[in-house]
Amino acid sequence: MFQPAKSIDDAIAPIDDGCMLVVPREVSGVPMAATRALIRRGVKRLHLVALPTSSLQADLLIGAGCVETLETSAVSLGEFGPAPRFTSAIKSAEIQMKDATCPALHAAFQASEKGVPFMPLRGLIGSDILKYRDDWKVIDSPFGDNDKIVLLPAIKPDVALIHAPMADRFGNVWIGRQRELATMAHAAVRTIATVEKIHEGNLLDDPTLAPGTLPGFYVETVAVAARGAWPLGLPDFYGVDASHLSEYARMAATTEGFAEYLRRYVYERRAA
Amino acid sequence: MFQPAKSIDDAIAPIDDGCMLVVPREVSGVPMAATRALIRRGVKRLHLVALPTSSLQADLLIGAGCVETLETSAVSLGEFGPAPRFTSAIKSAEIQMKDATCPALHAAFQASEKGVPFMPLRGLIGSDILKYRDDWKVIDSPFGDNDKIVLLPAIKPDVALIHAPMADRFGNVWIGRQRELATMAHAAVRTIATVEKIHEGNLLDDPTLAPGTLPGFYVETVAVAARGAWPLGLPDFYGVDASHLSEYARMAATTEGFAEYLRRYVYERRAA
Amino acid sequence: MCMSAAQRKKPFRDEELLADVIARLIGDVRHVAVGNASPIPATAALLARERGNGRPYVSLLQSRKHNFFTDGARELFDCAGQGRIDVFFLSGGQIDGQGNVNLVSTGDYAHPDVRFPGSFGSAYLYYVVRKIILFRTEHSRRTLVPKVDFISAPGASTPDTYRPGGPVALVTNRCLFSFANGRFTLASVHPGHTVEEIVENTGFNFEMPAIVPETSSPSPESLKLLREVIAPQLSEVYPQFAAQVFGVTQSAFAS
Amino acid sequence: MCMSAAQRKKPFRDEELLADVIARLIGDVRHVAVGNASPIPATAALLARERGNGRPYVSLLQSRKHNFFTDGARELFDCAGQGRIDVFFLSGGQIDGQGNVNLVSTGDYAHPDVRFPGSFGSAYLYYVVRKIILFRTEHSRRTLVPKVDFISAPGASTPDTYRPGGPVALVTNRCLFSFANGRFTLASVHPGHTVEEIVENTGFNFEMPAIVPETSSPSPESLKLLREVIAPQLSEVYPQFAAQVFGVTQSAFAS
Repeated sequence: MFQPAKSIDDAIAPIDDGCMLVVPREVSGVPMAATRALIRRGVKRLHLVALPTSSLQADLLIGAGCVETLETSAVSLGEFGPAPRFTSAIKSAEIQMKDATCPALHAAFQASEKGVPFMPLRGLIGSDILKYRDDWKVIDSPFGDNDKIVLLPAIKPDVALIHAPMADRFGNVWIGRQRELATMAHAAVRTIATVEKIHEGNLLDDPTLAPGTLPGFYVETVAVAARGAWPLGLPDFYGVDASHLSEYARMAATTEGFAEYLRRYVYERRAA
Repeated sequence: MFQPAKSIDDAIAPIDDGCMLVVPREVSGVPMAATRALIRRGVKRLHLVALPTSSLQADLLIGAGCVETLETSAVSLGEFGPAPRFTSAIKSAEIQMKDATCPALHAAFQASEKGVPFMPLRGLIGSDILKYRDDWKVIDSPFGDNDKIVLLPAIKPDVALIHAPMADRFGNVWIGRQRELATMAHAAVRTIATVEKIHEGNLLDDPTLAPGTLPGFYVETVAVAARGAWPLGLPDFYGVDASHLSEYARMAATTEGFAEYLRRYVYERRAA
Repeated sequence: MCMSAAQRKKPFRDEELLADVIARLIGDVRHVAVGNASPIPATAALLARERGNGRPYVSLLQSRKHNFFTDGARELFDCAGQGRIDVFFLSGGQIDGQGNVNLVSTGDYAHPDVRFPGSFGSAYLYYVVRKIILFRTEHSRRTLVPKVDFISAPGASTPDTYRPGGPVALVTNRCLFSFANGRFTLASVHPGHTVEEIVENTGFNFEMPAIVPETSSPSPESLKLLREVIAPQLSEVYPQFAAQVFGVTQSAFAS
Repeated sequence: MCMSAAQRKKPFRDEELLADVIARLIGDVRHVAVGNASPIPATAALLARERGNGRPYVSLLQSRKHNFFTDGARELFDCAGQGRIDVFFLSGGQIDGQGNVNLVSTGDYAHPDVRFPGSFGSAYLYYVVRKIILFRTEHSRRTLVPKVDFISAPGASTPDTYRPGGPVALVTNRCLFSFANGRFTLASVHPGHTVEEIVENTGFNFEMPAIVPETSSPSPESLKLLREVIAPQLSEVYPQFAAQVFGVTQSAFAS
């Protein structure tokens, strides 16, 4: 039977150097505790896909030197300004950037979810994003008359890393409305979830909880990480820690400040 | 503000003769009360799409002469045997049949949901279903090497007709795990829902109910129909009425028996 | 299914034997799914799970309790497309020697002699699920034919077609065929049946070893599991089957 | 945004004027969605809803309370593709006179001078949402340029490209431009600003009527709605904005 991992460190063990890792957008339940554990472990050369955008998580991983390729639609600290390590890494060409647009990433994950090699999408034509993506193809739709449409290749990550309110002892994870977490899990080879707590009983047996549940057969490991999204929020559970994000934005503006942030908040395992 | 319909008859008013109507599979919450109301009203020439299969509902509509074209993957009474009016109508060529396979229908609805003209799907090649569907195209995948794949055109119904456990006064409908009802609603121009009851309060405000809720902006009308799926079941709420389905299978085996069934259970508005 | 005098003497019912045969075919896998109107495969899958202490996952598509899908009716197919469904079951109004299945009609498609319900998910799942177990209780020249009238799903595909999956076996009320390299081979004959009877009642050609073994009977442990543990679980989805085969009655409001 | 001496005398803040202008541009529609980091468009959409007695639906994508989507982060885009989103807002690090927006970088793409966050959903929504309102507070030759360095999303498309939607207006801290036939037209100048100043600070060419009206100021009723009803709603998603503009403080655990 399914067993929760003993620790966050155990849970993230399958995230190998060089693997393709998908993480969710900044408001969907971001596994920040697991991200700090990954940085402490010194993961390298990640092909990081943020579905479809990211904030602190991508910035931290980039700044800590864990990322070789980044595929996303935007990285920003939102109200707290630009993502400084992302911006700096792009300008100094330290990472390879695959610029996308949100629905293209969603569609590429849906392609893997459906087991098809590609997904069509409207828009895109005439955008320079398309110009720089030689992996995206334009065809004439066979259902139209001179009707061009873009085909996006499926994205099949090695690992999806998510954070959610709870999981049960069968590996079922309650994701609520954040259904992109399910799409990520369907598309990925393996899914690793951190959760706020373990739910006693089977989530799928409860008619009101089942609709928001990711079934356990998609889930490789679950580890408990209370306030595991901190300093980001977890929808319906806790909000963002605005003062911490301000502090991050200020510290990460310089290489030295970022190193100090890592020392203080990542390597010393300090949390909220 | 959104107002529930005064009656089932009012709710089904937008279902015009000749329209493309999509209905859900036999275990997903079938609007049987609304189906009987449609038959009483004498709707004609429907292009009925059952996503992806049907049982009593399609058989009744076909037997009552409401259907011109049927697009589905199977019609059967399951344990209660073949669907007699469907079988008879096909053999006498009274309806036009567009045979499909379940995932092809799901994919065609997802195409409309995504606003794309088609969706690719594996399988199908070498099946006679494809041979008889000249609206399905086979292309060489531009991402493969001599890799043939089928493209299915989007299905965009005029109306989706569903039955669900509850709706609120904002038009939000709780569909639970039956997410194909959401896909139907996303794909259709209009959605009409019958529900067991009205939920006081806003379904989207409840974190445990929201994940199973179809948002009101997809919903044209809601009407209350208690035990509205009878004699079929509603998942988590009530099971099928097996003795009634046996009776139906027996009566519908002949034209005369079916006419008597209609008289007794449809025209006289008799319910459970 | 009709019971012969010989069968009546056996300490198990035909359905129990077939479920036991299929449970062994399932083997050690992660996820078995069972589609519409398949009570015996459902019984087999639940039996395999009981024997495996909860492995494999068993998804009965028409069930509420034995259904792990939460992304709607398409999730089975998506999941299969991802390679996450290891075993599925298909039947056919006709099945031919090349493993083609017909769930649509006999005679001319536009003016059929017999119309079956339809292809369900066969034209997809037959291609992408690694192990498809064909199942048809009625073993006759009417059902097992030289060539199906309508190919709902083909037994094999050309190299330019994506096809990681396909048929591995065919279970009937008389015997078990294995399937490989585009042909059926008679693997075992059920107790009370004979090779001659199978040749006589099969419309297609098949391979056959010099000595054809008899299908193993279900063990007392398996029969106990079937009757005491599995049967009550079945009554939610297959009330008539559970009642007829195991004498289990459905609760008024199965949910 | 910096306040000039002239602005200080006005009975409203710049943000209030801009929200009011945008609320009028929204018009009578069914569904307005607001993306990331767009506090003024969010304010405008909520104002339009208050004035319309609950119409239009307003979806703030980063909000829990003002978010009607339940099919995950893709639903906005699917919904827009279905034609169900009537109004959306886009900004740009650069916007040019053809309505092209740049959310990626300036200079050479491989070695940029300035890197912006990225294109978000612009390369899709700009095509399929009927009314796109461009919004950029900073009105300067740095932001409003003759030609963007990177086209995140183009202002117009060739006939063989599916394009039911596109830009209808551009709102800045100095003025309102309308957009039609591939060009901007100066529609009104905000109180305290002049046509000359706009010409001087705009890097692209635009059309201009002989007499350019002044942008209407928000009515006392609108200001009251903004300050008393809308501001508290904003603090969930835009705590800093709500605090700075309206003096509303965030609760410790906004949910």
